[in-house]
Amino acid sequence: MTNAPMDYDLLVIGAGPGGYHAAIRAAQLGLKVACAELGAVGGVCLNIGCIPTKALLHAGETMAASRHAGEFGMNFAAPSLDISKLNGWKDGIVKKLTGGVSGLFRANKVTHLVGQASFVDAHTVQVGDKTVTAKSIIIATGSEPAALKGLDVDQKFIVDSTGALDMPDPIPARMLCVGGGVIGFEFAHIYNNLGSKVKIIEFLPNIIPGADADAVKEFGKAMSKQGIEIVTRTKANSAKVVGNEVQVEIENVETGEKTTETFDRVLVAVGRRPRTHGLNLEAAGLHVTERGFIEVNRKMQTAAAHIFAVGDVAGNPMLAHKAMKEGLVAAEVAAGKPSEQDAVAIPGVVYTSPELAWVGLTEQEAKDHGYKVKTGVFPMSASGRAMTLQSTDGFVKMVVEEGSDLLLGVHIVGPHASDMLGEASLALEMAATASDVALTIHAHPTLGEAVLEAAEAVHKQAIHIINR
Amino acid sequence: MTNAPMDYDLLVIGAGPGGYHAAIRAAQLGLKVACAELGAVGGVCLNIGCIPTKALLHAGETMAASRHAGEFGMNFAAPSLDISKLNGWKDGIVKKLTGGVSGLFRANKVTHLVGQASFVDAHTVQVGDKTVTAKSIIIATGSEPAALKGLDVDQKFIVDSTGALDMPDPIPARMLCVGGGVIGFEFAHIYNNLGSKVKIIEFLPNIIPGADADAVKEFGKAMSKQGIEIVTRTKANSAKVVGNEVQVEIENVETGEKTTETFDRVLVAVGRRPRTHGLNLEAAGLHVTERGFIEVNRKMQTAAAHIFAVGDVAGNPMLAHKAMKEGLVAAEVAAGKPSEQDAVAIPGVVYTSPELAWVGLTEQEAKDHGYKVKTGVFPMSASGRAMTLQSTDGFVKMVVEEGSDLLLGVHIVGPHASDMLGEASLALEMAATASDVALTIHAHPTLGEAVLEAAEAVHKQAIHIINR
Amino acid sequence: RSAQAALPTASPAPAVPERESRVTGIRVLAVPAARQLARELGLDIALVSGSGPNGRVRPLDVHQHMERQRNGGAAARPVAPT
Ligand SMILES: Cc1cc2nc3c(=O)[nH]c(=O)nc-3n(C[C@H](O)[C@H](O)[C@H](O)COP(=O)(O)OP(=O)(O)OC[C@H]3O[C@@H](n4cnc5c(N)ncnc54)[C@H](O)[C@@H]3O)c2cc1C
Ligand SMILES: Cc1cc2nc3c(=O)[nH]c(=O)nc-3n(C[C@H](O)[C@H](O)[C@H](O)COP(=O)(O)OP(=O)(O)OC[C@H]3O[C@@H](n4cnc5c(N)ncnc54)[C@H](O)[C@@H]3O)c2cc1C
Repeated sequence: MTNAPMDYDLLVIGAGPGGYHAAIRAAQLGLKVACAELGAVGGVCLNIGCIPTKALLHAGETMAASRHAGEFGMNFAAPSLDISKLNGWKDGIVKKLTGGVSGLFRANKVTHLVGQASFVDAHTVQVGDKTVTAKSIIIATGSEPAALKGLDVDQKFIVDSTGALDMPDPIPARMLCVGGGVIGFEFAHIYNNLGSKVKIIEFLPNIIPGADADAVKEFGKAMSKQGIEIVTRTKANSAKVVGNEVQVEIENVETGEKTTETFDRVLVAVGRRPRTHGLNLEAAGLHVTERGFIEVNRKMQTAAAHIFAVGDVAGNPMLAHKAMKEGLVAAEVAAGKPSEQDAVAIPGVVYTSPELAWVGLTEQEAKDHGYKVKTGVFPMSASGRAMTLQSTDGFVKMVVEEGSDLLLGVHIVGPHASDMLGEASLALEMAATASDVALTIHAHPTLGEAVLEAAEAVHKQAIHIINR
Repeated sequence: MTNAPMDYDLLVIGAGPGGYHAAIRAAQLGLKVACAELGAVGGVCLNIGCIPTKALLHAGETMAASRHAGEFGMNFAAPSLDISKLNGWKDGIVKKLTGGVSGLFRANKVTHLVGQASFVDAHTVQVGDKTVTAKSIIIATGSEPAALKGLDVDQKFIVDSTGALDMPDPIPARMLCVGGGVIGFEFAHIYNNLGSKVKIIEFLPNIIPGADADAVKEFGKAMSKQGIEIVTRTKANSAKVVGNEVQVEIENVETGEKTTETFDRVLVAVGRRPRTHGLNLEAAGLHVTERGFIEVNRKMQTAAAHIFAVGDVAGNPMLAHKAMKEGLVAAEVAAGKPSEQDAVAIPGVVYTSPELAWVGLTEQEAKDHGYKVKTGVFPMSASGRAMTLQSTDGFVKMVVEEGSDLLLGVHIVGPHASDMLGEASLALEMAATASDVALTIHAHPTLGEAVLEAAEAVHKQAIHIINR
Repeated sequence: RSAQAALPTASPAPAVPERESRVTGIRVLAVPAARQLARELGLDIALVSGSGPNGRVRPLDVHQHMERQRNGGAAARPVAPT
């Protein structure tokens, strides 16, 4: 590094949600910003993650809704399904959003550098065949799917989440999802609604690790009811494509019993790992942890104070909104602001129908933290609005500190659960009590009344259930 | 009145949302409670209001969704529609909910007295052929549709909101809604989705009185786009049933121009008036205001401190959640608690698709109150989640006090807008600032991100739009 | 994880600040805007006593804390400065 003026105030590496939020916020704050991206702007989230899955989920749910319409006398024949149009529609939304990010880069005067970024020294980065210098650097290189030994992804018969987004024609009759986490369940739901017979296998004793045990149980019940077969304490040892089928050896990890089952498509969704290969971190004096993450403090600074890391590469949970928040914080700190990632709670969502959505501590986590815990539960089956939406599976569960009445966590299974997270998240950040929620008028008839009633239930004063 | 012990600690008159909430809460607090109801428990809201409309709205939206599914290659033929099954399904939900209220009365030991209640003196009420005494009395007798001169409701061709709930077979080809308020628009949306050609006429210059002007404009645009014809400054002078048709004289109140148009069904939805007839209020020393309401203080007490009035009969806005809140307050005060109706904000919703939902002050109201106002607007067309839901009309508009950053009002047009009210209402009740909302992590991709972005837009720091 | 980090751990659960601001809890009970304001003023939010339920700190409490400090710190809480 010389004493020559730097090319940029800030170089962001990676244009996923973490990176593009950082780049745009830094530009808003007056910095001269470049963003290096080797692939498409928008990262995993816009291109092959959050967005295309939600598009397919909507299509699947429209199919399911047409089936349930018979209950109120609206009888649909099975629709014809133009799979290439479905894929095209999904891709169109992705294109609109990534095009939007490019437009925002231009409008905010963020220079988009095309190519793989690799550190030369702590202020110098090679991007493709260019070398650029920057006062601050934000690493936002995200993550990639973890591989599973014995299951070689061919993106046709054996797919990862990226391959699974390309809906095949015809829809596979038998689908196996290896991994009962968020991604596994979203795809299971999509394929199940579009006509596949779906089985999910999960190594751990519980699906959706990290979510509240009661909520997970309720969620699993709802998914099973829809025809998804869920098996825990089970793993896939190998998968072999034979003709147009996949033969999978499945093992019960408790009994050691092995069976071979045949599927038309197999999804491997067993987690993601941080992506730092090719970055040449050592040249900047940086290292990764045992699990491959780049360590940061609350200001998102790495061991080198002018280099930041945000998003999936900076640690769990690997979620887009965490990446966004961290991107904003890093950009603000780089611009001299006193920002910190001080979020009380990072929400999680499974965007199925019903949705599973939560924020804050699970009941068990709250107990583990030493809180004396009270809970309040209100079932969706007692919600008038849920009845009119034909979606009465689920509940709202509130975890509250006894005595102080402080809200610690909110766990929702139900229609539009993710929309109710707004209130729950704000309540946690504002250090609200259950009474604050219970005393707030909630419009009738809305699903949000279930949040109100769960808060009332904490005090044994819910109206629409018998409080015990 | 004698000095004999009273029959009840509390008598509630009317088992609508105001009344049944009051009765149950009072019982929870240990009072001996009776509730007099001349009709069905649940009142207007459960039987002929909030709930059955939402059921029909869901049916209509399912129809609309099937039409839009072609965009992603899912092609549905027009479904067959069994109207009696549709009506039956809707009635089934009503029955489940009203049965639920009866069950809650039993579980909470609330005595249900059947019959019309009429005051004998300030502590004595005749209910049917029984006379009962009570220490406290809550009047929750609700409201009924206002009539319109020249349009005689026959509940077949010319209907009020109750008649409109009975879907006719076939669906009327041409429908007129007289009155462009919430009820008019909800029915317009139902009938339009189910195949009617719908026209709405409104006397005032604006539809949905009380809502924010920008939001109303955006909402009206969305409704027009769906094929609903909206005409303001227009009134219906008369309607005449001729054969199976209704001939309506419509007058432009600005030009005085009159035309006669023909419809298959005409809905009169020009407001509601408080219901006190038959109550014999004078015997309790009570009177109604010029507009027919019973005046109350913040403890919901009438001129007689032991007699309360709640819900539609106690004043505007005539909304179920206002009635519920007031019912709880009155019950708590009757039980000796220091409760007050101190809500900062009472939300309003039009449950169409997109929905219009708001809480707090409109921009104009805020200015009229003397606030120096800043606003932040984020369009649904920039929301990834809205795109995946095929519902990008609308926006979130935040009204904020300049300087203090205090949130004053939130106005939403968009999918699931009513679900986002939870956060907005809590924010207002907790005296949150726009920064509080902007600093709270909102899950991605959710519609709630539009709330976050509107808060950021107040500070010209929204990410997904160009801030000006 | 680095010692000073108080970042999300393995699951989407809240970050848990290591320092305790009050006996019954492990969170700093302050609204987001107050936390931001304290940082802008170079103040440790944990030292500000809040006027809300459970000692919840709002921006006004932060301003009042600064005011008290300017007036000689007489009314400041007896907490050792960091
Ligand atoms: C199927 C699926 C569904 C998901 N759904 C959701 C959801 O609904 N909600 C949610 O919150 N999260 C979801 N996620 C997770 C979410 O996508 C990630 O948390 C998010 O994308 C992380 O953002 P990021 O900015 O850290 O990294 P990424 O989005 O991974 O972006 C990193 C970018 O950096 C680029 N890059 C990497 N290395 C270099 C280099 N050396 N030089 C230049 N560029 C480089 C990459 O090309 C990429 O574009 C989902 C993930 C998947 C796979
Ligand atoms: C079509 C329609 C849709 C609506 N949709 C919504 C909505 O989505 N959201 C919303 O918030 N509001 C909605 N409303 C308004 C809502 O229904 C009312 O605000 C609410 O019902 C008021 O509750 P209440 O308890 O004050 O009175 P009511 O619900 O009117 O109940 C009063 C009860 O008292 C009984 N009664 C009256 N006089 C006597 C007497 N003398 N003796 C014994 N019993 C008596 C009546 O029989 C009735 O059961 C809607 C209204 C209509 C008409």
